[in-house]
Amino acid sequence: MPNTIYLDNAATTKLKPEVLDAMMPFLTERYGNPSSVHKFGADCNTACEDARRSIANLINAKDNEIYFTSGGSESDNWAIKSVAYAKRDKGRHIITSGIEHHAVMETCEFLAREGFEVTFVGVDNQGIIKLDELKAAIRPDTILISVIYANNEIGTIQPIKEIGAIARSKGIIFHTDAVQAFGHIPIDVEKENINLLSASAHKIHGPKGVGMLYIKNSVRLLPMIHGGPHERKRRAGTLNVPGIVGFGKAAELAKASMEKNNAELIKLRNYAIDRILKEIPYSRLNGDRDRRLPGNINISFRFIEGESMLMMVDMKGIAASTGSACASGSLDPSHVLLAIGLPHEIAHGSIRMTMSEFTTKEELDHTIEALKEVVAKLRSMSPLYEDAVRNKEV
Amino acid sequence: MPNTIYLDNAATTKLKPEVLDAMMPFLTERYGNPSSVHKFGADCNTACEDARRSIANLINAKDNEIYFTSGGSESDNWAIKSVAYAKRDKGRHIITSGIEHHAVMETCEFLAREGFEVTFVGVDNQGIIKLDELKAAIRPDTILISVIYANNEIGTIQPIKEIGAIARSKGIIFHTDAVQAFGHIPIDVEKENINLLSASAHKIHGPKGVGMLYIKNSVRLLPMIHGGPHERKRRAGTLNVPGIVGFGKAAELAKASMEKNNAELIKLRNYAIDRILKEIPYSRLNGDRDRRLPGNINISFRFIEGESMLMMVDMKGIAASTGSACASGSLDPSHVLLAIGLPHEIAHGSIRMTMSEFTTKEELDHTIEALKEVVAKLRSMSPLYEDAVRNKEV
Amino acid sequence: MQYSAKVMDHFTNPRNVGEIEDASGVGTVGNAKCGDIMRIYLDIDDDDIIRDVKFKTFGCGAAVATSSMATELIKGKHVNEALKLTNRSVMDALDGLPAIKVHCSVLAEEAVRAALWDYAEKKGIKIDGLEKPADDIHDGHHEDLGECD
Amino acid sequence: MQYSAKVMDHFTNPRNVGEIEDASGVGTVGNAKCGDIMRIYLDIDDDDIIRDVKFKTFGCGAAVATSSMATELIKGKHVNEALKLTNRSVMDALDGLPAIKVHCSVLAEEAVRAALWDYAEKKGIKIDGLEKPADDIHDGHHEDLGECD
Ligand SMILES: Cc1ncc(COP(=O)(O)O)c(C=O)c1O
Ligand SMILES: Cc1ncc(COP(=O)(O)O)c(C=O)c1O
Repeated sequence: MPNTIYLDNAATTKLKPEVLDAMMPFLTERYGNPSSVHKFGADCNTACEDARRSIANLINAKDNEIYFTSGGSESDNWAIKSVAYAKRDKGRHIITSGIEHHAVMETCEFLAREGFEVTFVGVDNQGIIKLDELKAAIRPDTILISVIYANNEIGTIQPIKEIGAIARSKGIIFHTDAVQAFGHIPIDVEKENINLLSASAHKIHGPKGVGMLYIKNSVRLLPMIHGGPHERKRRAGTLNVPGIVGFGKAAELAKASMEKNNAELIKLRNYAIDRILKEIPYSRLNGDRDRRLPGNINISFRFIEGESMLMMVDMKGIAASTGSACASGSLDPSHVLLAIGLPHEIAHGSIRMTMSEFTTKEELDHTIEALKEVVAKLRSMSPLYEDAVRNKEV
Repeated sequence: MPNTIYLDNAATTKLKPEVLDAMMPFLTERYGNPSSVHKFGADCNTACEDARRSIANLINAKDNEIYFTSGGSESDNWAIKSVAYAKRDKGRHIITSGIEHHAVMETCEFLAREGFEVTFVGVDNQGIIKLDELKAAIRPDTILISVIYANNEIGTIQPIKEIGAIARSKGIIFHTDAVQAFGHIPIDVEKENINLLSASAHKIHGPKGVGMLYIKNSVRLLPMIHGGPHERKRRAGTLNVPGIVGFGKAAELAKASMEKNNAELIKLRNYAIDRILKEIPYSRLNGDRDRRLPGNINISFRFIEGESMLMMVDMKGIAASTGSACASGSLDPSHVLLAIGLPHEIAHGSIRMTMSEFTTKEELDHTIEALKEVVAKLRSMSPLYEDAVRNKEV
Repeated sequence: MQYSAKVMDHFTNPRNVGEIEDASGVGTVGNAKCGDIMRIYLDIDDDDIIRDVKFKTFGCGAAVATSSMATELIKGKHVNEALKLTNRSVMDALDGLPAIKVHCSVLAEEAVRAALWDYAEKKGIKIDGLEKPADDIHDGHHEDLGECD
Repeated sequence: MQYSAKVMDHFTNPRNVGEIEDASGVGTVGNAKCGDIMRIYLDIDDDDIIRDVKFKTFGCGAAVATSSMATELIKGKHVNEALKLTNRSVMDALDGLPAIKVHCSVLAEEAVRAALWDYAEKKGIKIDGLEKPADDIHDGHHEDLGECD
């Protein structure tokens, strides 16, 4: 697929060449199993421990608080289910937000079917969790608070430090799904009172199929995957050495360039948002303009539907994403867009464009021109637009 | 680590160059997320579906019966826990063998703590499960039989077809951990009445961090990892595209060369076993000589301990494995070696050498000479050997 | 989820997009909540032949393609022929649809029938085998239609 | 699990391996069930100086290295000095051990004390601070010693 303008970095990212270079020895000659006694395996073990350190460094954790998993979904499931089962005799109430990723939301819904009680705390129309609602939801039998660090659809950054302080003051375990935040914005698990944190390599130009769960040393967590003595007996399975090494390298690179990249990304993001809102009528920005990930643009266009928008920009070589139901295989549009108060028909008409440090202004300019054409074409085909014109609403 | 004689292929294998070649595009330019609507993602989806087909082909399954996971441990945990929880109202009794991998054994032990009952059926002194004991263990509340296809330590191949027939006749779900068998020996899930089967890519010259669970279409299995709609809503998490593509290629290559490789491997294996037993006194073969994996050699040497043996052969450039407690971080030696009736001290003195199609006769000859030296040296340092000499036992 | 080449063709170059002034019949089905609305305009002559047909659709790729194909299939046909259009025939003509998109073809069938119903009503005739569409809507702002199917 | 360079050195080139005929004292500790047995031979002169020391060990890399290091640490020492040997001092001299291998250093300490006890018994003397070793064994075939620590 040459010449694609890739604006779907929240879905997955391109492996950085330096990351692939770091992985290559472990995809070829250094193929040992880190659990083995022999040097051939031990060498791989050392490489995994180096990666663990780079990852811990990025969030001010200790090396032995990082547990490798297969990705963000596994980490979320592990964190939430293990706390639930470990604490079930103490209480069965879990608090989460209305804008979680499916990996958290469906896990909580599963637990609700298993006899736990789940409170989904709402967000305001800017997509920021309502702290007073959160506080009011806490009960004596609340065992876990799980709130997404930065939302994957609308990019809003949550008041994690405040939530951490609340959880800590009540002695409740605090998990955050930081899959979109890790390596993108600064995180400090100590200062922010985070007990458990999920991350995934493929969102930071690392490889797919590897993630981690940060488990604060004071928290005892049961394994979700039982078996061999890997990961200090907490997560069985032969270590994905190339994946882990790549994750480590990606974390290291993210740390080194985060500040500089973000200054640039925020400029580009705001430029694109301003142009779209100005040049395309009946468009709106979803999610807070400032408390949002540097690379996230999420816009709704009235009267048109997201999947067809995506397909049309795709034909112009632009890869993006939508909160429309049609695109996800479900029938309802994104629960996140509904949570910020969008009516269904506007939620269906959203498009998410997520940038990386490789995104250029030229690409954005090209994309905006494409969007203008596509939106106009789809509106000309839309019965909703026709009605609005007829009713002189537009 | 150049010049290593790698005889630890049951621990993990070298990625075949063809496998890496197949993966490379997906580690570089084709980095899309298969769930995406755009062509850039759809392209990766197609690649994953091709891999699914190659893997299904290897065991006579349908494409849509293959579910990708992060490896054998996850597959084992998923299969066993999901059946247990889905059927818990019908019954809570599980039957497994005494020679399972930790991923099955520890999962069953976890379930035992959760109120399930587990029967561990014994094996004979050749390491083959006792079918009459298995039959006798079946109760009206038995919901699952899980038996390893081929053992990872002593390589013995179990009578899976017979077990499948028993399970079927009683209407009990049958899972097999085929991590060591898949791609190594012929498997036919239909003929063998297998309902669930675990496999892992890195044991067949595929990448680490990817595996699969075969789920027969008639079996309904709950997800273990909840979240997005991946894998027909049964296993959430962004697909590890390069890993899956590599797994598919490795399966394809395994199918093509299995017959030829095995004829060669069996010859080499028997040659090595014969030489060792003849040339090193007080040695014994663990596990049945014929009903064993083509590449597996497992020998116990009396009076000496496995970890020091391993370290010494390692210094001579040979990578192998042991069932000694010291090497595993536990205090008991391999439960598999104990299950076939070895006394502890002899179990501690075992070494496992597992070959691949890349193993040569020269490497084996070199290894046997090294073993002779190392065994002699360690015996000269052994108080057990000293006692045996003094007591004229040797 | 992957679309056939035919679907992609009808999505990329939809046939018969537009409106018909003073149409013989107009039908609108679906609702914005569920993300699909289709509107079909018919121009029918005195011999009950569909001389022209146009559509407008708010919806996904499959919604656009099924609308386009449905209009192609009934254009130039007698209304009795048009009545025989089923979602199956639309899907077949498109070389199939992904499972989760089948409802779009149902919508296309319903849109045609809704437009024919409107034609019958306007003309004050009864067409055999045609019933009043259950969820024919005319403004697309039914936020209270309940669950999507 | 990774061994220090010192451990590797003492494993690769263990010092003082062997037996001493008519030793002044011999101590054997550990058991085969748990995978470690250490035997230490002492040759002690009339001034209670350890003139020579040898060992034999059945066990892992750490077991061999701790035996070797323990013999080095007591060689040429007065028995009262040798008594002061602790598992800690053996570990320190080896630049540490992986957590799961600490018991090997305990075994080495116990082996030295068992050999000293044997010396004291043979000579009919009492050495201050030395007690009868709990699990001194002399044949290494105690299959019934119960759980490994
Ligand atoms: C028989 C058996 N089952 C399960 C596993 C676990 O597989 P993985 O390491 O891919 O999790 C292994 C290998 O480690 C194995 O040999
Ligand atoms: C916020 C969030 N959580 C969890 C996940 C799941 O991560 P993974 O795809 O690595 O399983 C994702 C991405 O898909 C995400 O954006």
